[in-house]
Amino acid sequence: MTEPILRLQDVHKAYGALKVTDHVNLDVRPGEIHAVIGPNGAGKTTLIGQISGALAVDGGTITFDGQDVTAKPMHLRARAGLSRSFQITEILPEFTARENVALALQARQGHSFRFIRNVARDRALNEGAERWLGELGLAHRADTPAGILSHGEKRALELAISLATEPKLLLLDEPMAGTGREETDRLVEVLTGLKGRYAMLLVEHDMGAVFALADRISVLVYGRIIATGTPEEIRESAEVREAYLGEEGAA
Amino acid sequence: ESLKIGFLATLSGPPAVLGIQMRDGFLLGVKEAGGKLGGLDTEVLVVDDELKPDGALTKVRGLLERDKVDMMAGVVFSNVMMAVYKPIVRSETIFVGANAGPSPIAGKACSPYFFTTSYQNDQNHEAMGKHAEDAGYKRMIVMAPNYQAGKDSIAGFKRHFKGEIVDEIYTKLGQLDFSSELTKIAAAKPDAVFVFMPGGMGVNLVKQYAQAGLAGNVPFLSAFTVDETTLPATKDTAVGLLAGAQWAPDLDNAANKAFVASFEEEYGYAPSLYAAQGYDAARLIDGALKKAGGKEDKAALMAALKEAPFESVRGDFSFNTNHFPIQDVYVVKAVKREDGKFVTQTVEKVFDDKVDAYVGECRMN
Amino acid sequence: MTLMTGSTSSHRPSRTDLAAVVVFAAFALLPAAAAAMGDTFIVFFTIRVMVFAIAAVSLSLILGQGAMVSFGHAAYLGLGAYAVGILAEHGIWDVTVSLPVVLLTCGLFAAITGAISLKTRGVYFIMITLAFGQMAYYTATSLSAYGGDDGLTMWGRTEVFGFAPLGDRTTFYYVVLACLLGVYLLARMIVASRFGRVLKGAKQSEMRLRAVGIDPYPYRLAAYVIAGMMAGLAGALLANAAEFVSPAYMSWHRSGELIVMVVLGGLGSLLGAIVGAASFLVLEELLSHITEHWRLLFGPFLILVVLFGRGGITGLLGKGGRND
Amino acid sequence: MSATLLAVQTLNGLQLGILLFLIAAGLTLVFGVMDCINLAHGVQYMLGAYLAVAAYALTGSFWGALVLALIGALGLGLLLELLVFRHLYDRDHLDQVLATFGVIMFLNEGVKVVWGAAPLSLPMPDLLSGSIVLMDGLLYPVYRIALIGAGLGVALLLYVLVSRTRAGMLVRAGATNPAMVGALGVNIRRLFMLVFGFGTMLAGFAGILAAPILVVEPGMGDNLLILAFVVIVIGGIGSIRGAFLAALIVGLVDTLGRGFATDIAKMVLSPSAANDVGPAIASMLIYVLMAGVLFFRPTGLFPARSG
Amino acid sequence: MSVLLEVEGLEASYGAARVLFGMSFAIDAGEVVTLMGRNGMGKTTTIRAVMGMIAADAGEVRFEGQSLTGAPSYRIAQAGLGLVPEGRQIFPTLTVEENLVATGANRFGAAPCWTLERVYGFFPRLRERRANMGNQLSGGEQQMLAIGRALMTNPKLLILDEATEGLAPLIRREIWECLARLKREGQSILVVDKNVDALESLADRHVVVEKGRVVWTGSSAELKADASVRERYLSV
Ligand SMILES: Nc1ncnc2c1ncn2[C@@H]1O[C@H](COP(=O)(O)OP(=O)(O)OP(=O)(O)O)[C@@H](O)[C@H]1O
Ligand SMILES: Nc1ncnc2c1ncn2[C@@H]1O[C@H](COP(=O)(O)OP(=O)(O)OP(=O)(O)O)[C@@H](O)[C@H]1O
Ligand SMILES: [Mg+2]
Ligand SMILES: [Mg+2]
Repeated sequence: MTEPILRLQDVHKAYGALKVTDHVNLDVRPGEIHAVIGPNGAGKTTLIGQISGALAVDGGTITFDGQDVTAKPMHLRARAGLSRSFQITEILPEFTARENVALALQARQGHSFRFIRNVARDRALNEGAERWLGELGLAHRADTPAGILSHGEKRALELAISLATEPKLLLLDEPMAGTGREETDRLVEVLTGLKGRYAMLLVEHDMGAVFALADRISVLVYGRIIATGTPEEIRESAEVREAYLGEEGAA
Repeated sequence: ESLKIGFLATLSGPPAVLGIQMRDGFLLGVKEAGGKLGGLDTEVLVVDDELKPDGALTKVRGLLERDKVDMMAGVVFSNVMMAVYKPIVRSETIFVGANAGPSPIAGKACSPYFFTTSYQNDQNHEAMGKHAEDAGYKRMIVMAPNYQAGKDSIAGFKRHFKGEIVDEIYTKLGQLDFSSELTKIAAAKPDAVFVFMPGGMGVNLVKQYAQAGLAGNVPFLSAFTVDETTLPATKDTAVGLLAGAQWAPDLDNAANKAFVASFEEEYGYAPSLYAAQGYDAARLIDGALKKAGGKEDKAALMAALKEAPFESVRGDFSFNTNHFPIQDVYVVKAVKREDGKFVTQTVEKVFDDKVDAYVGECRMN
Repeated sequence: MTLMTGSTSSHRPSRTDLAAVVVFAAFALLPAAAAAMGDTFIVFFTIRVMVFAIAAVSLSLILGQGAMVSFGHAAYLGLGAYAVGILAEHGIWDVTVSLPVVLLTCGLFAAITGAISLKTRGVYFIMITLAFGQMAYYTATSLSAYGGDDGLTMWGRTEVFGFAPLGDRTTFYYVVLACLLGVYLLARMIVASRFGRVLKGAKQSEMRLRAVGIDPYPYRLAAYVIAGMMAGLAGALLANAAEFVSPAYMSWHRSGELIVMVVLGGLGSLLGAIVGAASFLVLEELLSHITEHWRLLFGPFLILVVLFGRGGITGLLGKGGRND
Repeated sequence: MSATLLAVQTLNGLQLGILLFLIAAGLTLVFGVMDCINLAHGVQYMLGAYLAVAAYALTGSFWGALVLALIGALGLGLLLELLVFRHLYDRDHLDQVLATFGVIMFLNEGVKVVWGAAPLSLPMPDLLSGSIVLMDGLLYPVYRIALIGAGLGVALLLYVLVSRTRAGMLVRAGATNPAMVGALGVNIRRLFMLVFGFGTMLAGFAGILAAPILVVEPGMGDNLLILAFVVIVIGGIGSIRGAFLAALIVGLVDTLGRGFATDIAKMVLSPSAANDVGPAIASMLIYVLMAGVLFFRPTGLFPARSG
Repeated sequence: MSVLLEVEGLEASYGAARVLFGMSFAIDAGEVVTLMGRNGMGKTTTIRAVMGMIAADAGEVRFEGQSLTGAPSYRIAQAGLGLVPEGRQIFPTLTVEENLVATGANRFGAAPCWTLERVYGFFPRLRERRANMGNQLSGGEQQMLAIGRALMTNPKLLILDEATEGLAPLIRREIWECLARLKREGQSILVVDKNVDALESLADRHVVVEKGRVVWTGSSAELKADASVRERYLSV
C-alpha cells in the first residue's frame, strides 16, 4: 500500500461543550478522491479548516506529504501543496475573474516581492489563468469583476482558483453547491479529468456527484467518523442511511 | 500713499478668543486713527494662522511676497512666532508683535526688525514668583501644561521665588479634568499654588478648584489663566483669584480709560491684555510713522519705533535694547464690576520698570 | 469602486497616464508662468502643495491599495523633519548624511510600529496607528533640547557637498517636483507589480490569499515601511521649505488632513492623492481669502464631494470613463 | 503615597472614566452598533453644551436648559441624519470620514459665528451644588456624584436597548445587512434615523452635563472625539459592556498616570529629567494602553462584531 | 382562484448592464411556482426586483391587485412576501434566536402561525445552536436559519432562492415535505432550486428563464413531457 498523502490522527476540536471534530482519523491516498459526507453541522467544514490550517486543532496530528503540518500556518500548508475551496464563496470581488486566478498562479510560482514588472502584462500568468477559466466555462467572464458574477459563476471561479494552485491535495468544500445542473455536470467532468493527478478530499451534499466521483467515502456525524468505505459499502450501510442519506442513497 | 499691514492671529480652534481680542484691539487702534496710521491709508490684512506653524509660515510668505505688506504685526502663540520669525526678519520687514515673546527672540536671536508691545513670555510669571516670595509663602505647588511655554512659565516663576517648590505638576495640554492634580494639592497642603493654564484649561481648572473647596483655603496665583478671556466662563468662581499682568482695565491713565470705554462700546465685551497689546501695537505704529514722517525711510521708522512714541495704555512704557518693553508688572485680581461684567483689577505693583531676563544675550543696542 | 490603475492589460496610454502627464506638466511649467506674472509666492505655495502631495501619495499607497488607514501618518512627516532639523542643530547639513538618516529613521519607526499595528485591522488599525502617532507627537513636544513645543528653527537648508542649491527657490521647486515625480512613479510601479497585486488582494480577502499560499503580513509591512519612508522624505522637504521643525507636524489633526486629502482626491488612485492634496490646500487658501469663516464653505464642500462624487474629485472628473 | 491618596485618586479615575463613557455613549451606538464612523460626534457633544447655555439664558434654570437642549439635540440629530448621514450608511468608512469631517468644520465654525469664540459656561443646578468631604482639605462635589449616576444610567439604558430589545437587534442586523432587514419588512431607514437622533441626543446629553464642570468653547469636542474612539476601540467595537469597562480603565490609567508618573520617574531619574519624562509618559499613557491592548487583543477587550 | 402576484414586463439592470428584458409571470393564491434556468440567467435578479431590492427600469409588480412597483422593500415585505435569499444572508452579529425573532411578525393573523417553537420543532438543530452567533453556524445551519427567519414573518407568498443549497439530503427532503405541507395549508410559494426532480412533484407550474426573459411556462406534467425544454434550458 502506498503512503497516504494526508493522514489525520486523533484530530479533535471543541467549541465549549460542542465537540465539532471528535478524534477523527482519516487518510487520503495519492490520486484518490475521498469524500466526506455527513449531516449539516457535523463538522465537515471545520475539518477542512483544520486540515488547511485556517483553524487550530485542540489536539491530534495532521501529516501531509510525509510532514507533520499540525502547527504550520495556512499559507505554508498551501505552499506545500494543500489547496482548499470555500463553502461560503471567498473570492476577491474587485479583481476580475482573470486576476483572481492569476493571483493563485503567481502565488504558486513563489514569493511575490517583485516590484518592477507590470503584472497585468504578464503573459504567462494571464494565459494560465484563462486556461483554467476556460476549463470551468468562465472564459467569457475573464474580464468581469468577480463581485458581480452570478452565484453559480462565483462558485465555479472559486474552484478555478483552487485548481490553479496545482496542489497535491485539493480540499473541496461543497463545490457543487449553488451551481446549476449543467454546471454540476461540468464540474463532475472536470474533477473526473483531474482524478489521478491530484488527490482530493471532497465535502459535498450532492449525492449524485459524490457517488460519481468518490473512490472512498467517510461519513462524519456529530464530529465522529462513523463509517469509511467504498461508495457501495456506504450506500448499503443502514447506519449511514439513517443518519444522513435517507432515501437518496438507495435511489 | 497707503500702508499695508499683515496681521497674523490665531482665529480658529479653542484659543481663537485670544486672537480675536488681539485683532479687535489692533483694529480699534486703526479705527481711532481714522483708518490712517501715521496719516497713511491703512489696510490691515488679517490672517488666521490656525495655530499651525508651517501653515502660518506659508501665509506669511504670501503676505510678504504677494500682498507686499509694509509691515507685519500680531501673533498670539510662541510656536507660530518662532516659525514665522526668520522669514519676516530675513526679508527685513518690520514686525510689531502683540503677544508672543519667546526667549530666543529676546536674547540670542534678537533682531532690529522685531518690536513687541506685549512682554517677554516670562514676565508675568516672574511677577507672581516675586509676589509669592513677598507674601512670605514657603511651600508652593506650581502647575503648568507640559509644553514649552509651560516650562518657561515655571522657570520664570522660580526666578524670584526662593521658597520650597513642593511639587511641579505638568499636565496634559488641553486637559479637562483636574481631580487628580487637585487631590495632590489638597494632600500636600501648600501655602499657595501658582498655575499657568491658558484658555479653556484655565476655565476647567478654576471651576474645579472652586468645586473641590480649595478656592478659599489655598491661595491661587496665576498668569494667563484668570483674565477677561476666561472670566465670562468662570464668572463668580474666579472672583478673588490673583494673576500677574502688565495691564488691567482699571490702570489709571487717560489713554487706558479711553481705550476701555471705546473698546467696550465698539465690541460689547471687556478687553483683556491681548486686546490692550493689540491696541498698543496699532498706536505704536501710528506714533512711529508720524515721527518718521512716513514709511519710506525704513531706518528712520525703526529708529522712531524704538522710541515708542505713543501713549501706552500701560502708562509707563519704553523699549529695551532688544525691543522688548520695559514696563511695570502688577498683581491683579478678578472682580465683578457694577455692571455685572467680570474683569481684572490691579492689587499691587510688583515690578517697576521690569527688564526681561534675556536682554543681556541680545547683541543689539 | 474603480478597478485600480494599472490593472488594465492594454498598452495604450490610459486616461490615468494622460491625466498624470497633464498634472506634472502643469507643475513643471508653473515657475515660468509665475515668473511671467511676477508672482513669486505661488512658487513657494506650490512647493508646499507638492510636499503634501508626496505625503498623500505615500498614504494612498497603503490606504488606497492596501486598506491600511494610517491615522498616524503625520508622524513620518515629523520624523523626517526632525531628523533633518536635529542634524542641522548639530551642524550636519549634507544630504548624503541627512537623507539616509531620514529614510532609516522613518523606515525603522515604520517597521517597529507597523509590525505591531498590522496585527489589527480596520478601525483598530486606524486607532493603533493613531496611538503611535500620538506617542511620537508627545515625545517631540517634550524634547526640550530641541525647542519642545516651540519647535526648532533651522538657520539654513540641506546642502549637497557644501553647496546649498535649495537656497534658490526655483531649484528647490524642481527638486521637490523631482521627488514627487519619483515617488509617484515608484508607487505606480509598486501598485502594478506582483507585489501590488498581493496588496490589493489582501485588502479584499486575507483568507483567500492564505488559501493560495500567500501570507499578507510581510507584504503589508513592506508597503507600510515604504510609505513611511516616502512620507519621511516629504517631512525632510517640509523642514527645508519652512526652515522650521515643530511637533505640530505630527499632530493627529495633520494625520487626519492627510486622510482627507487622499479620500478627497479619490481612493485607490495615486494621482487622486496629488489632486486631493492640491485641492485641499488651494481651496483652503482661496476660501480663507473670501471670509474668515471659510470653514462654513469648506465643510459643506467636502460633504457634497462625498454625496455626489463617488470616488472623490477624480471620480467626479473621470465620471463615465473609469467609474462603472 | 498614602493609602487615602491612592484611594482618592482611584475614585477620581473611576469618575473620569464614567464621564468618558458618558461622552462615548452616543458614539458606541452610532459607530459601535450602527457601524457608521461619525467624526461629528464631538461637535454634537459641543452643540449639546451650547444649546444648554442658550437655553439657560432663556429659562434661567438648569433643568429647563437640560430639557430644551435635549430636544434641540434630538432635532439637530434628525436634521443631520436627513441631510447627510442617511446617504452614508452604505458607503465606505472613509467616505464617512470625509463627510463627517466636513460636518465638524461647518459646525465648529458655525458655533463661533453664533456664540462667539469666548468660552462660556453653564451654572450648576442649586440642587446639586453641594459637596461632601472626601479627604482632609478636599471636597467632592455632589454634582460629580450625580454625573456618576447619569453615566451608570446611560450605560444600563444602552445595554438594555441594544442587547435586549427588538430595536436593538434590528439595528445590529441593519448595520451588517440593511437590505436584508428591509426585505424582511422593517423600515430600516426610519429606525436608523431614530437611532441616530438618539445617538446625537446622548452626545448632547454628555455635553450638557459636562458644561457645569468643563469649559464650553468652540472645538471643545475635538479632542474628546479621539478619546471616545479610544474608549470604544479598547472596549471592542459594538460592545456596550466593553465601552463601559474601557472607559473606566482609561479614566483610571490616565488619572493614576498623571498622579504618579512623575513621582515614579523621580525614583530612577534626576528631578529635572523626571519632570521631562514623567509628564510626557502621563500624556501618552492612554495611547500606550490602547496599543498594548490591541497588540494582545486585536479586536479590543470584548469584541462584539466579527467580520 | 385569485391572482396573488403578477409580474409584467419587468426590466432591470446592474449599472449599464441590462439583466432582465421584460419578465412576465403570475402566481395564483395557493400555488407553488418555480423559476428555472441556468446560472446567471436572471432568476435572482427577478426576485430582487420583485422585492424592491433593486430598482426596476420598467414593468409592473402587483400583489393581490395592488401595485408594488417602486415601493421600498420593507413595504413589499409587509404586503406579505417572505424571502429566503440566495446565499443565506443571515445576520452574523445576532444570535440564532435573535435572527429569528428580530424581524418576526404575524401581520395577517395567520392561523397556524410560525412561532419560535414551531421553527425549532422543524429544525431541532437550530434549537441546539440558539445562543450561537449567526456567523458561527455551519453552512447548512445558516440555510435552515434563513428559511426559519422567512417563515417567522408569516408571509402570504414565500420566496425561496436556492434554499436547499448545502443542505444534507435528509434535511433537503424534509424541506420538500414541509413545502408540500405548507402548500396543502394553502401557502403560496415561489421557488428557485436546481433540484428539478423534486420540484416537478411539488410545483404546480414552472417558469423557465433565459437571458432575462420567460421562455417557457407550463405545468409539471408538461415539463416532464417536453424533453426539448428540459434539455435546452435546464440541461437535464
Ligand atoms: N451586483 C451585480 N452587479 C452586476 N451584475 C450582476 C450583479 N449580480 C448579478 N449580476 C449579473 O446579472 C446576471 C444575472 O444574475 P442572477 O444572479 O440574477 O442570475 P441567476 O439566474 O440567479 O443565477 P444563479 O443560478 O447562478 O444564481 C448575471 O450575468 C450576473 O453576472
Ligand atoms: N466559532 C464557532 N463557535 C461555536 N460553534 C461553532 C463555531 N464555528 C462552528 N461552530 C459549530 O460547529 C459545528 C460544525 O460546523 P461545520 O461548519 O464544520 O459543519 P459542516 O459539517 O460543514 O456543516 P454543513 O454541511 O452545514 O456545512 C456547527 O454546529 C457550528 O454551529
Ligand atoms: Mg460546511
Ligand atoms: Mg441566483
